[in-house]
Amino acid sequence: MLGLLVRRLAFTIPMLVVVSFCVFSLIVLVPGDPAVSLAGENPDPEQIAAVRERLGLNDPFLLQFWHWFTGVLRGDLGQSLFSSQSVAGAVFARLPATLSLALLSLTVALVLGVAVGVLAAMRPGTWVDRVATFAASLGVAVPYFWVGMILVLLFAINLTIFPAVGYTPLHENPLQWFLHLFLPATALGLAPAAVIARQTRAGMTGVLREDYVRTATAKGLPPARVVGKHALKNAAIPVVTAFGLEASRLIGGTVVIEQLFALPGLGSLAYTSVFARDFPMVQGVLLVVAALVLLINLLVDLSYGYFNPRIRQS
Amino acid sequence: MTTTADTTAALARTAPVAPTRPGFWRRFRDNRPAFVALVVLALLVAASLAAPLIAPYSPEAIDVPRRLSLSTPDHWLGTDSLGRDTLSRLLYAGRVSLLAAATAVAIATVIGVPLGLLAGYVGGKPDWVLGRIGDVLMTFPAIILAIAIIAAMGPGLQTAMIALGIVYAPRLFRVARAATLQVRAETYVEASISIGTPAWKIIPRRVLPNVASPVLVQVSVMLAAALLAEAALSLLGLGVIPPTASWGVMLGSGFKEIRSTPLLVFWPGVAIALATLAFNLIGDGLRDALGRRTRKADS
Amino acid sequence: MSAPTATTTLLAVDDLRVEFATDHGWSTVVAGTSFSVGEREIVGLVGESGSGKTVTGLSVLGLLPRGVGRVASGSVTLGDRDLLGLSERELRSVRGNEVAMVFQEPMTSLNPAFRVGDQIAEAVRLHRGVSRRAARDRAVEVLDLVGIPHARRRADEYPHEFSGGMRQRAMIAMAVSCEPRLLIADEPTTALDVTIQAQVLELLAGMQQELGMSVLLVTHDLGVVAEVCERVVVMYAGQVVEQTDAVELFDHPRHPYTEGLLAAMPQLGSRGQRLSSIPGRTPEPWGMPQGCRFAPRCGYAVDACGEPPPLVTARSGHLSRCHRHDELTLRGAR
Amino acid sequence: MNTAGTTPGTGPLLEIEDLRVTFGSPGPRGRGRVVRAVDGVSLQVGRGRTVGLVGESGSGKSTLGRAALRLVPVRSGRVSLDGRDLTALRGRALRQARRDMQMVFQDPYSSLDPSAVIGDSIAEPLREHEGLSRRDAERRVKELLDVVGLPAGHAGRYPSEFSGGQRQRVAIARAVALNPSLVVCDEAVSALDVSTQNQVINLLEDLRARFELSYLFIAHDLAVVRHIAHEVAVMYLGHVVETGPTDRVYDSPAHPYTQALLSAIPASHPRRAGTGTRMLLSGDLPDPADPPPGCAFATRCPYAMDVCREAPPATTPVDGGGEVACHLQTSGPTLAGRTLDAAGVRAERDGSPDVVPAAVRDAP
Repeated sequence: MLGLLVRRLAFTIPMLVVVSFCVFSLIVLVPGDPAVSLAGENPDPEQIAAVRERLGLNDPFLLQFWHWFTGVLRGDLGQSLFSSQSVAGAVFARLPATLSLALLSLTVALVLGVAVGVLAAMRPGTWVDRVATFAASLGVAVPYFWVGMILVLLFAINLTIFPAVGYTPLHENPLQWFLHLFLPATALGLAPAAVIARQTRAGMTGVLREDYVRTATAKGLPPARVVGKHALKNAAIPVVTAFGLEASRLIGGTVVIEQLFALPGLGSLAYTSVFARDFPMVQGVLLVVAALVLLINLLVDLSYGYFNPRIRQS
Repeated sequence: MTTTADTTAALARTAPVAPTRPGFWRRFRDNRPAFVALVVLALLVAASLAAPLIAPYSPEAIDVPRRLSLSTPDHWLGTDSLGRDTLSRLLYAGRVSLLAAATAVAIATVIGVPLGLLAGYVGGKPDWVLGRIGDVLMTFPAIILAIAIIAAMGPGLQTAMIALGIVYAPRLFRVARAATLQVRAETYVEASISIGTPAWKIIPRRVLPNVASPVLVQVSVMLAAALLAEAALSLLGLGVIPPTASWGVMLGSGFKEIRSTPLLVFWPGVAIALATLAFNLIGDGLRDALGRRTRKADS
Repeated sequence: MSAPTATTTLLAVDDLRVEFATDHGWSTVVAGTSFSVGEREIVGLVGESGSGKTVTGLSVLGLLPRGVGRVASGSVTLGDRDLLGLSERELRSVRGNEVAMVFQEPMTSLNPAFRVGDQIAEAVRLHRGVSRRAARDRAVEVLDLVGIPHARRRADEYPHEFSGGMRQRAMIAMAVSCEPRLLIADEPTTALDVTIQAQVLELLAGMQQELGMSVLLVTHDLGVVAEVCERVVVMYAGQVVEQTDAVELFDHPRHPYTEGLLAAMPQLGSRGQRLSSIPGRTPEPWGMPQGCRFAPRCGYAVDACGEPPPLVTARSGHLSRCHRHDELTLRGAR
Repeated sequence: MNTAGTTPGTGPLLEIEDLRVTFGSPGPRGRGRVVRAVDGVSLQVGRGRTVGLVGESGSGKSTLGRAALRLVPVRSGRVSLDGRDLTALRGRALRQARRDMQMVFQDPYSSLDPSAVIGDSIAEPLREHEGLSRRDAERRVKELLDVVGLPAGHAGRYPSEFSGGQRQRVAIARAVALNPSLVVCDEAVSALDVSTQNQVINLLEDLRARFELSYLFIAHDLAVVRHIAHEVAVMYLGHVVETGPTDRVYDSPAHPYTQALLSAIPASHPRRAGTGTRMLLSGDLPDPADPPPGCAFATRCPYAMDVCREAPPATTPVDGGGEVACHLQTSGPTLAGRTLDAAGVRAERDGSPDVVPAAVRDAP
């Protein structure tokens, strides 16, 4: 297992460097002189020159990257163009809300998805299966932001059970934390739950036809043991793969959901920075998000080692 | 019984062949959800295309006195905050949204599929390089990468679609590459090589037809995802720019009035859900209908 | 040859009908199969692909794939209990305990995610209710019994660390771990190389001797039958067409299909001769001939063969499903 | 391109010299696995002859067949067809050389493109090498279907509509379409039921006579090989351990492995079961990435001597034709060049590895 970890890290760390480079290069994509567009409305040449100086745009590109990257290694993501905030400070202030939202909705997705998928796979062709399959099709299709809006309408406006907007940190008031996150996490988690349910059902249906499942049944094991032990562990790999992809998509979805529910997270930071064209801030958010996705991929890869001894040992 | 072999050729000639499997279209049509989805999608597309003919009002005709009205004989689905007819806007928005999704997926297909075929068939260094580029692009959640590209190049429908196309290309690349790898390992490809057929003929004739089904399924599912992404971007004000209507734009402006007129977010949401559901169900239907016939198990 | 020895019957399959879901609805793939396996007897169940032999073997323990195959009628009796009438719970106490199975594909029949020893111990714990440690010791013991070297160490390995032959040995070890009365082996050597096949057949026969169990050996290979079986049941197109003891079958087949199979057996014969074969192919379950199911491929077919023939006693202890069993003189094995 | 001394029309059709094929790479710091699939094999196939290549899975026989057709990369050694060095050919020249050598694959379910009608598959070599028009190709396809005993009208059907035996006939039609001189049959009948198998073998025999084909017939079924092959080569762990005329090899095997293979064939009658000598081999094939240092078979050989575990055996001629690579034949003078039976060496039925044959023990 340790060998696997080392091998995966040997892949992840260079990826981080390349990703950093891509994130930084984004500024090159800006058509024309970025300083002109960044210097605000109707800039005069002095303002532009000031921006150029501040951004270090007069240096060669690779040198600029080097300055930025060594800063990143020290934990310095640069300064916001428009406020006195440091990018790192702003990002880490926003991280807890986004992480809370993501973890809560991923939990919803995993628990609900696997449960529904296993249930459907155990009774193929029955009404349980049909209802589950239909619900999953619907869950994949219905836009998560629309679900968010409808949930706000039903539970926050009409029934006023949950707050419609805002956020309370976990350490201040766990109950309020949960209440504020419940609607957005549900909205964000339903579609991944549906995807995971479909993947679980498909994987389990395939595995349940395998010879070794027949062997387990022929040994006299009860169905719960056959499904829960022998089948599930083998069906897990496509499910965790789907989980990893969904986790990445879900982090993307936080941009919209945080906007709808006025949550002070990374997504809304990205949103405001994009509108303000606050490039250092955009770069910082992108880098942290990419690092999060790489971390999830790393965990998913390590879980392969648990589920498949061949991967662990090779 | 004759056990001499001289008659075997003659008998093999008369031997019955397995009953012909129903054709692709029959199999697809027999899949009720997929078929219904295809009909619904066809209606949606037809209605959007015919918007100038069937829409009762111009999508931008403002009628402030009748703003935020509910369903009335004049405005079947009500009006928005500027008094514009919701039904007319939905129809026109459909054109924008569906076309946007189709453009993004077309860009992704044109980039991803040929490269996937190449990487999967040739292997080696090209495969490694393309694969790593894909990995890097996949490190960013689709919508966030799209936002970043839009941040650099400025908002607008065209930028949004190009951004989405680039973001989705590695996903199609992966599907095409994986399918190609699988087909590449099949004996019939080796048979073609052993015949002396060059790779540039094997790829379109032997590989592409057998890779087409997973790619088509992915395209169908991706159309749904692109539709959602366009809506999300437009909702945030990064995609289609008002006053042009797309379903996402309508959701965004409707959400501002959710306390007074919830119907405004209801209709565009239903339209998006219907279209994505249709794309997904068609994808499922394609997968089932295109899937290989499973080999008959022994006895 | 003598009639089958009057051993006590352990397994009796009577008029078994099995149906499978196909593109053409539910099709009958096993149509009224009857045969028996005596105590301490090795019986071969022989047929080509599509004959229904594997399905018959799976039906005994109710292992037909759910929603795909089902037993329509008939009975399967083990000792004095009707297995088809048992509840799922009662059936579980029979599976792996009184009746064990070994399958064709050693590469896929062991669960790749668990250690070999644990997979064997699982069955022991379940049926013997012994401690984890005792079950493990038993697993090592049976692995040793089937000739796996360094059994204690190998028990901790995963299936992918075993070769094909070793996996089949491990499957046999799992099957015999609870000392079953009956072992159903479904093509246990088909996927193996010839030298490994010889090892595994020798092992199966040895285990049968040592544990005094009965074996139902499902195979398409008459050579395997010749090596180890005492009695043979020949199936064609879902029916038993002939049943007798092995030597009698090879010497004096009473069904044209058996004659064809024997003639087509790979021989170490001389080069240049035409190899014989049975023309045509096995009918599909949804396109069975009205009368004798073999008639369209049979060189001896006459008008009477348009009627389905019954399975009758051609000689003492020798059953045949052929209208002409008493008038034809068929060739046995060379 | 005639680099060898042989000229077209004389000498063996296919000549393989000291061929080596490896898979995998040593990797950084030598931690990778290198499988020596074919390890120094020399073999010849004469014109109009059938050479049977037998061995168990992992012996490298399929790889050898593919390497002979340049379908896998050759590490070293030479393959020549009709005097022409195939190992030197690249790209277009290689593709053109392929018209003389074709292959029939094992699995009739995967060797035909499921998305193309069978007529299209059969026409592929015709279009590629003879540039036939659609219409001419269609006519030839019908003729070929007739040759292999399938209805000419079936050209427009998909592979899924055919049985295994019928598909193998289609694959054979494709292989003989260009009238090649060599056809490599890689386990061409082993996926078929026994009665169908015999039909296909008969067809192959007919075609050999009709089109003057030569076959390299790869199989694990020794009975089939005895029927079809003029000469036999036995492979074990990447090496050819014995070659010779079929009758000589089957009647008096000179290599212990050949003997073990033959003795493992199941009896054809219950009365013969358990009679004769059965040499049960212990254990499995060694890891081909880590072969034993001396003779590859030494780990399982009941006659293994010290020398067998140290040095690879040299090849010596055998009485009655062919060659064998076994230390018994070189270190034991009483045995040299004779078969195991003739030398009175018999393994016991339990095949105890401790059995040392008298002939060997007495050798100086």
